[in-house]
Amino acid sequence: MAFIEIIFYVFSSILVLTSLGVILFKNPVYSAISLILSFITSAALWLLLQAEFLAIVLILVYVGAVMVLFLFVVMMLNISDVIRTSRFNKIAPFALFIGLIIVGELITLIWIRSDQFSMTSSPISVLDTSVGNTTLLGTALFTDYLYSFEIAGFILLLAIVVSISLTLRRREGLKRQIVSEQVNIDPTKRMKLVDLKSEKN
Amino acid sequence: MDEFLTILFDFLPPESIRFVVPFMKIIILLVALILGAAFLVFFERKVIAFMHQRIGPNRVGPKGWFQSFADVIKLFIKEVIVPSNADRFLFLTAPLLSLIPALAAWAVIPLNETFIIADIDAGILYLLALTSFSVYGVILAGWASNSKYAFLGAMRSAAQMVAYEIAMGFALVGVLMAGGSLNLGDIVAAQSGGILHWFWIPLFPLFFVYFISGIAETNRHPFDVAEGESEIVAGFHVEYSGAAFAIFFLAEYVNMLLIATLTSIMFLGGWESFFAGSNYLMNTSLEFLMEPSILWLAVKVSFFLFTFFWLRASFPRYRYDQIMKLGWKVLIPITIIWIGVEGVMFLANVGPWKVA
Amino acid sequence: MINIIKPIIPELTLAAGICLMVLVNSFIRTPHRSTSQILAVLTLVIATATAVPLFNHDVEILFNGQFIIDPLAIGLKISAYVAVLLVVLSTTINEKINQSEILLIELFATLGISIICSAANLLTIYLGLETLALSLYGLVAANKNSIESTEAAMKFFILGVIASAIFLYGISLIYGIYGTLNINLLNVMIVNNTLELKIAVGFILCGIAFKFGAIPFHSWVPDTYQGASTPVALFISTAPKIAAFALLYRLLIDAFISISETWVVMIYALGMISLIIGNLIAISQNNFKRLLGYSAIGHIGFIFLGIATGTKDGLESSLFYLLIYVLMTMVAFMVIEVLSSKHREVKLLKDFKDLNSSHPWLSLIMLFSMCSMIGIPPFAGFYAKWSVLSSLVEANMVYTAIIAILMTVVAAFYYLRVIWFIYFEKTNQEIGQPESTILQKAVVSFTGIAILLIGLYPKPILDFCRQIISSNLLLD
Amino acid sequence: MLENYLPILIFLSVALALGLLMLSLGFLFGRGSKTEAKLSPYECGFDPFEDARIPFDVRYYLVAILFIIFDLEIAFLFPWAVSLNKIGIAGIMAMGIFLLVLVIGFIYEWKKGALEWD
Repeated sequence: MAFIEIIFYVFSSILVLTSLGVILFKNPVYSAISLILSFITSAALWLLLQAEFLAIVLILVYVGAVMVLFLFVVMMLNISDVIRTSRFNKIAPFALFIGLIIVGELITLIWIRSDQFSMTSSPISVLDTSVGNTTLLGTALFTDYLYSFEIAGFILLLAIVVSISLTLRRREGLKRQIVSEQVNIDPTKRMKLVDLKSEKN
Repeated sequence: MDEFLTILFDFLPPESIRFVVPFMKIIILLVALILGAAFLVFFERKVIAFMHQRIGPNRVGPKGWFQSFADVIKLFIKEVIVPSNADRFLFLTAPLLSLIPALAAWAVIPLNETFIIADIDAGILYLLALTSFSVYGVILAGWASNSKYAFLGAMRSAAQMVAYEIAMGFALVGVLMAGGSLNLGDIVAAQSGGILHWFWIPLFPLFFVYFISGIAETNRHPFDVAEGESEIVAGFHVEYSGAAFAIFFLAEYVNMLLIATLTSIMFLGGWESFFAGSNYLMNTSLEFLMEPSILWLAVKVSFFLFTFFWLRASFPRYRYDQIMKLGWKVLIPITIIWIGVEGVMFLANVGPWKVA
Repeated sequence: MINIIKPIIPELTLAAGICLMVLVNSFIRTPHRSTSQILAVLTLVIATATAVPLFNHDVEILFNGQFIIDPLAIGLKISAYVAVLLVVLSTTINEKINQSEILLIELFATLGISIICSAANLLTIYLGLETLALSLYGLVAANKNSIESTEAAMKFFILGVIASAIFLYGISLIYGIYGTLNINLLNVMIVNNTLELKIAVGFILCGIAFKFGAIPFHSWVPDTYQGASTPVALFISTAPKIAAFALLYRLLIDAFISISETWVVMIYALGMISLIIGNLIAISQNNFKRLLGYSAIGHIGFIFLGIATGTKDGLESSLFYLLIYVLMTMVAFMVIEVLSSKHREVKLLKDFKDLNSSHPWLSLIMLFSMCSMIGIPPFAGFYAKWSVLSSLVEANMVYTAIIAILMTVVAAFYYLRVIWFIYFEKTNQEIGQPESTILQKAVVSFTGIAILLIGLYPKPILDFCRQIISSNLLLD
Repeated sequence: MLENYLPILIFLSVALALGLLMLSLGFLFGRGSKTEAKLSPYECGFDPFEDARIPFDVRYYLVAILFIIFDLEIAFLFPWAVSLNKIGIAGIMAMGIFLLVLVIGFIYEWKKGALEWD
């Protein structure tokens, strides 16, 4: 299927370019947008691997939620300051070194040892395509991976507790609307009829 | 539809058919959407005028019917101003980012049993992902404009959309539990039958929550603090003019159409007839009323669109803290409770779901 | 049903305690420390009490190969619970930071430690690791008003996520090669030592080394020890180290034992560097908490050397060393915690000047801790060092043992400096009257004396370690 | 399965093309003079004093973080809802516990005032 290959190469080149954009753009907002784009293209690549549910959840969670937070943070920065104090060049050689190591490893893995990968059965053939991808995942997640799933619940609870305890500051002297008080007002307490004696000449 | 298009483009090489047929369907849908959006603007003004006891637009064309086209032409011959401090590239990208998800969401929406552009398994998930993506148009428009009003509007809108998206997502989970599938066609199929078989009865709270959060997601009245004229001029699109503004405008109306259609499909049985399975109409001359048809969908969608205008004409704008309160403290608890109720109903085997 | 529930009762207790504490924290406007503390203590006591009878439970793998119960898991869990219990008991109230939330997050961390201890699947290990790491980030940053603490949290967080990313990358390589995350299956499947396996193990080892704080993954240790508030530093320096040992054991022994020749070299290198550099840098420190941070690195070096022998004996002595180290460092931090008041924190070495004349009992306990860290008999630290050194010698690593002894001499220098400040430096500056409760003093005294008692009679703890390690059938 | 996603790809490209077309039409037909006042940001007739990109309340971040958490929860609920028939009572109970834990978190948010907006 040549068409799929074309699509794959198009998306992977976009992915590589946008990932480069994340680190090369001086303006952090552009970096964040590159990151969003790279998430979208990786979602497309996952789709090519038949991981339908995960691909869309990648967009839903990372693009739809995580990157919104990133943009919130990045937009608050004073852009001109950030660009001036960019320390990219100091870290670059080290990062390049690590990156090269990882690339080298991947190449060795894929190139030299590619014959070994045939021993793991290809996941696509195993899938029962009559049931949706999501249903299959759900069936596995809530039975076989029950323990991990509940741990995930506690990690989310922990995230709630930690984020609130770290960011929430109660400001003093604020007036809040308390609906129940507004609704339960007793009119006789709010209004008082006063008899005023008319002035006499 | 597919067969017709396949025959129509028979002269093309067979490999290209799978590109051309969806392409033509997309074009047909887009034309319908744009025309729909145009008339929607007109109807909105007419409906609100009616409720205000005014006449509304009545100059362009017969009874003002071509008003929107005049507006469109006006918008396109106006200058697109890019403010000098703005980030030019993002300023022009932002409208695209709000238009593309609004349009692309229609790819998975079936309009009747056969017309659907992309019949994917994870339809609802795709919709939710695109809805969450649409927040970027607003945020980036606000940021790129480099104007305080725009920025404030964008931030307000982002926080608001974020809050209502959760309620929306939970409501969708309820629909999924009832429908047992992520595919919108399957969900309609699960509701087959008359008005009493549709999900709006067992899922009434979710129906309510979904429509309200739909209104909030589209930044429509009474949740339109992102562009509250009296507070922050026009919010995130204060700096936009001409065609760039027109794109935001189109996206907003297409989104309204989308929410109305989705609500009809998920809670009101989509293209199913109100009278399907009715004993009274059986074997009478009105039997055709029992047939599912795209017209039924149109009737339902029109009702919800009318509700959009109705709400706009009836309610004052919410205050911002009230919006957040409604989203987080009313809608989300309702949906969570109802998911629990559905779980219990499922265990007790009452309700629309088929236990395998 | 009950058979599935029974092995996870300690975790369930922790989870229930956490839920209860979250609710209590949300409904009580200004939570009293005591409510949270009582709840936390109760949870930990029940968890320990339910864990102890499981010690002789049959080795079993539950939840579709994600949860293992064996003496190692239970033994480490019990040690961690007891350590956390002591930490919680010695934590003081301080209005500056929200103490009740700290206790809550510490319970979360304990849950994470529990998960790691009985993980039978790389996925569960990762989840436990993240539970622990996330709570630690929160704990370090808990002192919102202190720039030092925020900076430490920032560094810790960024290094931590990089480490867990590297760790995850290693796991994904393993999954890519073998198609499973199940540790027992991996143990069976790994037969020949291939290049990609070495790389994956290297990555995973980076994650482990980060958790321990071994050089070159150490830079968060001194910063967090210094930046975090004392109760938090006390927590971080103790229980998570036990989790790190569980992590190391589950991965390197349970999964990768058949390629031990690969990771033994790496562990040896890490241990050697940590031992030498950690102790050398510690000499020049003037901040006591920072000094403890570097000394921790040195101790980790010792522990790693014990593991690097690759023998069962070495593992036992490493575990023994670890437990003793946890105890010693706990005492040191507890003394600072007890001495500090709301207004001033004792952290610099010169704050200890002439401590003896004002607080002779606390000084004595600090003396116990320091002597034990040096390895002076009859304190527990001596036996810990001695057992590691003897297993080194038995494994024909005599030169390593000599270097380790040399480094102990170096370490003695800075520990003795602390003692010098306490007993022989004179100062006019009064150390304020501490606001500690009787309970806290009792806990400090108890742990301090425990160092001495274990030193005099180390057999129970040694047997405990031996029983834990030898229960594992995979070891030769 | 992939076949079904091809129309979406086409749709995305068409939507992008439509947007670009509209923008370029606007630039093509919309002519006007550009003056300094016209190009300045909208601000009540004054020149803006400072950059519009100002720091704002930490509350927005908190909302964004809570949103991520709930979004993840929804991501877990989706596969659960469609596999209800297959996972049986145990699966439903599993989600019950998961939801209970998160409802406790939600109560915590509520009572701590993280959902207040002032």
